[in-house]
Amino acid sequence: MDFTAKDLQSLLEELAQVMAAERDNLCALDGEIGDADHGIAMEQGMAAAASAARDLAEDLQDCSLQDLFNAAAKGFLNAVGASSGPLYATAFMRAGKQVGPATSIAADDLRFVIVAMADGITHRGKAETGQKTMIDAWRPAADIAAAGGTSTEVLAAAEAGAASTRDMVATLGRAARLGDRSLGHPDPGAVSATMIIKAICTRF
Amino acid sequence: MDFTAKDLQSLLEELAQVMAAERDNLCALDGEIGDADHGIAMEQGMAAAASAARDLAEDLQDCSLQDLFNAAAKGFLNAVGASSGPLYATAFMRAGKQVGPATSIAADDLRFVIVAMADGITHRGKAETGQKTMIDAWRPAADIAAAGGTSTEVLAAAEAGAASTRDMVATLGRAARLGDRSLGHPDPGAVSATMIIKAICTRF
Amino acid sequence: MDLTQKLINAGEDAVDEMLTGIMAAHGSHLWRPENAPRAVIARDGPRKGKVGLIIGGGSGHEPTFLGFVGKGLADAAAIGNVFASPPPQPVVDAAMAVDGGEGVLFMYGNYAGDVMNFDMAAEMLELEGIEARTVLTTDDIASAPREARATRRGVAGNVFIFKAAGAAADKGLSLDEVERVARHANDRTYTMGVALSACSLPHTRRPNFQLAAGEMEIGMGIHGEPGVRRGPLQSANAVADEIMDAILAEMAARAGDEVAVLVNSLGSTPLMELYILYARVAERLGEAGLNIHTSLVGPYCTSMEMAGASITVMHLDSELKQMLDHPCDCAMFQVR
Amino acid sequence: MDLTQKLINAGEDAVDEMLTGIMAAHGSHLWRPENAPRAVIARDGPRKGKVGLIIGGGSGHEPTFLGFVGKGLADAAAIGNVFASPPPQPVVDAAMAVDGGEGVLFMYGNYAGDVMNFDMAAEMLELEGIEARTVLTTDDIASAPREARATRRGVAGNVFIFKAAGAAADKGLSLDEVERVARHANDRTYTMGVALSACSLPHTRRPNFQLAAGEMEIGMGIHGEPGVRRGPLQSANAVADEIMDAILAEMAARAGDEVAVLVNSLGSTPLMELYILYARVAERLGEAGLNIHTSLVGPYCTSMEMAGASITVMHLDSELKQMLDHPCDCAMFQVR
Ligand SMILES: Nc1ncnc2c1ncn2[C@@H]1O[C@H](COP(=O)(O)OP(=O)(O)O)[C@@H](O)[C@H]1O
Ligand SMILES: Nc1ncnc2c1ncn2[C@@H]1O[C@H](COP(=O)(O)OP(=O)(O)O)[C@@H](O)[C@H]1O
Ligand SMILES: [Mg+2]
Ligand SMILES: [Mg+2]
Ligand SMILES: [Mg+2]
Ligand SMILES: [Mg+2]
Repeated sequence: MDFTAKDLQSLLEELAQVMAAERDNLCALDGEIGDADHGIAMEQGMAAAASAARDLAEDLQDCSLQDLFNAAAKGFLNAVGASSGPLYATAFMRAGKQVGPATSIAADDLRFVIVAMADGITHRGKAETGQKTMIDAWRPAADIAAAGGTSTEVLAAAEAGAASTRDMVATLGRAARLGDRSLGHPDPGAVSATMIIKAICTRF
Repeated sequence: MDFTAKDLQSLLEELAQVMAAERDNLCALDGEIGDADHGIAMEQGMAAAASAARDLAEDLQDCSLQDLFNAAAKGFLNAVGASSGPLYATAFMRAGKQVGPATSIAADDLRFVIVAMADGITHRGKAETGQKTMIDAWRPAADIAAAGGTSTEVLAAAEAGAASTRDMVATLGRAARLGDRSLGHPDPGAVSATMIIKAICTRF
Repeated sequence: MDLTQKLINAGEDAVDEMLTGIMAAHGSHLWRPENAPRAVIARDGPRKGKVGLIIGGGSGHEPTFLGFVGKGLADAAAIGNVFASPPPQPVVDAAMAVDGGEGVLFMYGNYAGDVMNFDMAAEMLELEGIEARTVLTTDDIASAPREARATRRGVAGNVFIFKAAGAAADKGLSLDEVERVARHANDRTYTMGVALSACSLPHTRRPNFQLAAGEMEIGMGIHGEPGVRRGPLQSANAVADEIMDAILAEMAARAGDEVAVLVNSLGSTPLMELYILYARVAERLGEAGLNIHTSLVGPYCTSMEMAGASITVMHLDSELKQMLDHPCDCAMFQVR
Repeated sequence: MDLTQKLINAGEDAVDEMLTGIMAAHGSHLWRPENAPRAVIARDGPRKGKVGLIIGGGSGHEPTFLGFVGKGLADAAAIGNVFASPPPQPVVDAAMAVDGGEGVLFMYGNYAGDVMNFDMAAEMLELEGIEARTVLTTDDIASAPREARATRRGVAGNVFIFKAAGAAADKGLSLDEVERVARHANDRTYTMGVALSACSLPHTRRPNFQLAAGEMEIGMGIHGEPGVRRGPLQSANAVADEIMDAILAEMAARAGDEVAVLVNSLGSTPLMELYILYARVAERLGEAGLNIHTSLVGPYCTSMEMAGASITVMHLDSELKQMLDHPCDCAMFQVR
């Protein structure tokens, strides 16, 4: 099965919907240890990403997956800023680089999209696992994906990683100033990351 | 029975206590139709009046009732300002004029103190009955007092007057801008007035 | 019921401790006569041959009143307890301190308590041979119908009205003329506000009225006195429109006329919301063909921590424009 | 749960509508390049041969940041969504608009998001041949121990730190020198705050944290990030003492040294409470033998309608004093 430019568009539309639906939950999670806006950033970012991709596809016949990922990156970044903006913009750009100027890839290659996105986030944010950030979902998912795990295993790794942030003391990002007070609350970025990984995993 | 300078001091001390105890209730009443501070004004005013009288009595052997009333007037006014300040300062000054430089009066002459206080309040505030002010308690009480009613009758008139303010539309003071919305709430100044009248009435 | 969240010490000390802080922070602008701690006087401004302008009223409206004391604006402010007129004595103290031999003008919002206390002060000053006149501010158009303008409350429009009178006095005009300018300024100033939450007195720390979530009080007074009606909380644009409709109708200005605008926070409404309101106000004034000469946006006349905002428009003419543009240098307000 | 009481239109339009209002009210101080609505530029100030100072960050802290744009202070501000760093583009737009050929300095509070976005902007500007350096503000002493000063948050001390850097740039100093002054100013600025209530984002209109009545959060961030601990609400003097103890201990000043002081409202804490705090702060500084050269009291760096206050002390030396005294003329802040 192939993953086409159309499929990427529909993936982005789905992410926009998911984030809109989860906005208030993500904000509430961010309120516990951060500044209560993560849901808004993800909603606006994914909406802008989807709409940038839609606009591009309308303008440009046969646009490549890379073109779409780059448009999504720019759309997300410019709509949002915040921490999520640079992190997901870089993730999308790396995903674009990964898939290159093709108009479709084998669906199974989506595992490398996950790896590329995780690498982009690490590049931009310099986070390591255990610091209570979205990388605690992305990195284990990427590791399993790179090692050839099934999409079910990839998603399970992301979910376990996100869940494990509950017991971490944050050392990066806004929550890092909390010390022990960040214990007991999952990282909102890790939670939204699992939603993105889940949407990708249903496609391979 | 006589009403002496000592009795006036104890009357003022009692009023200070009553107003302190009723402060929050009077503030709540004022909150409904005014600015929620009437209890504070009455508490501070009566405390200052009592303390000014106390100070004077300590300084001046054999001070007259008029001296004490004047000291109370000044103390109340300077501590409070607001609407209550000028009204009760004028009331106390008129009471002082009424009793004159005597060190005691016949207790029954307290009825004329009530009349003088009511007149002072009318002089300063130009209120007529029916406008939903403290004068709706003071005027009927003064009328009965002037006509020779018993202290029980005087107090009953004050209480009936204060109660009647509930059904009045305010036309003077802060509440005057409310129109019909002042209906259903008693006037805080009329309520505190009955407390003063009651304290005087127990003394004749 | 829970006490409201305030950073104070004892409630009864709040006003005096605030004044201690203000004098410590603004000693270069303000001083207090010995034995008159509630009379706050401008260091620069009062002088021989100049009419003295004395403003005042209850505390809790900061920067109104004492923030507007300074060269080019008020010579002094008399400070009352929270939401309570000052007694006559600090008014007298202030007048004695600033009298320049040409008489003094009292200006304050039209409230029964203030009128009684300032009038007593004027009587006391007469005995001292100082002529004191009074101009009440009555800019709150929600507080009485147009026919009863003289009974209206004075609210945030104070800042423009005081400013005009202060400039007139600073320019050396006579008491007659300063009074005329003050009345003229008041006649052409229109304010209306909405409240979104209560405030609380430091003594009681109880909300001074109850307002349910999702409701607002239209025409709320600056002491938490109930307004003209309660209704569901509207959008910023709808609120601005309702207020501007009322103001524009009364003001009856002609296209090309100039105005001064104040979008004022009652306390806890932040700049973000004020500027959102301002955007709509400017749009409405533009549609009416009116030109904005002066804009103020911020907390100018507050009710401590009350949420809400008011909009003031002063209908300028060349004289008022000149008065607003006249420089002033106050503790909390400057025009250059 | 009830929505919070805000005077806004649609939550997602709040920032842009606020900017519309600000541009309408302050058009004589500020402009925006066409197609760069989130880059706010000083009309007077940017010029050839001068280092450009660009500040910025999330919205919701007004008058921080854009209120400090103007001659003698910042040349431009890049405006983010509420509590969200601006993306790189408006930072780039601002830098292109103010570049005077001597490079630009970015200054903003130390938050992960801001660092990533401004760093991306710096990379983009490199391609345009514009050198961009960065000085992060880290004045919030409650946000990390002294040894980890570089990881601390930037909060209300911004106003003094930006002011010093803006003066250095306005005096025509080189990029090296402006950067040095900025770092020096940051090194000597200490802030700590308490929160007494939550604020809420315009989008969600839900309190962004829960704080029970009678409690306060010590060391609260200006985005509602939890502070160092929660405790019972104390008196103003006790709060001022706790903060001043911490600041004085870190500052290690000598008797006779001079300081600048800011008592800042996080939003809904009114002037009355700020001046009560100020009275105690001045007392404590006096006891330590320190002289107050500059005082600011008011809402300078807010979290929308959050209740609470912060105290900032800048430990002056002759250079910093000169920089704070240098005139500036911004939309919402002036020094003459
Ligand atoms: N350096 C980083 N690397 C990876 N993820 C990060 C980093 N810093 C922050 N994050 C993630 O960003 C999330 C917060 O995003 P968001 O609320 O949108 O931004 P902000 O913190 O600017 O308000 C955190 O929950 C965390 O997962
Ligand atoms: N002109 C007046 N004559 C008589 N009583 C008045 C007048 N104006 C106001 N009052 C009384 O004053 C009371 C309010 O007093 P207070 O709350 O202390 O003053 P303020 O209105 O200045 O806050 C009212 O309830 C009313 O009874
Ligand atoms: Mg966040
Ligand atoms: Mg009252
Ligand atoms: Mg009052
Ligand atoms: Mg944020």
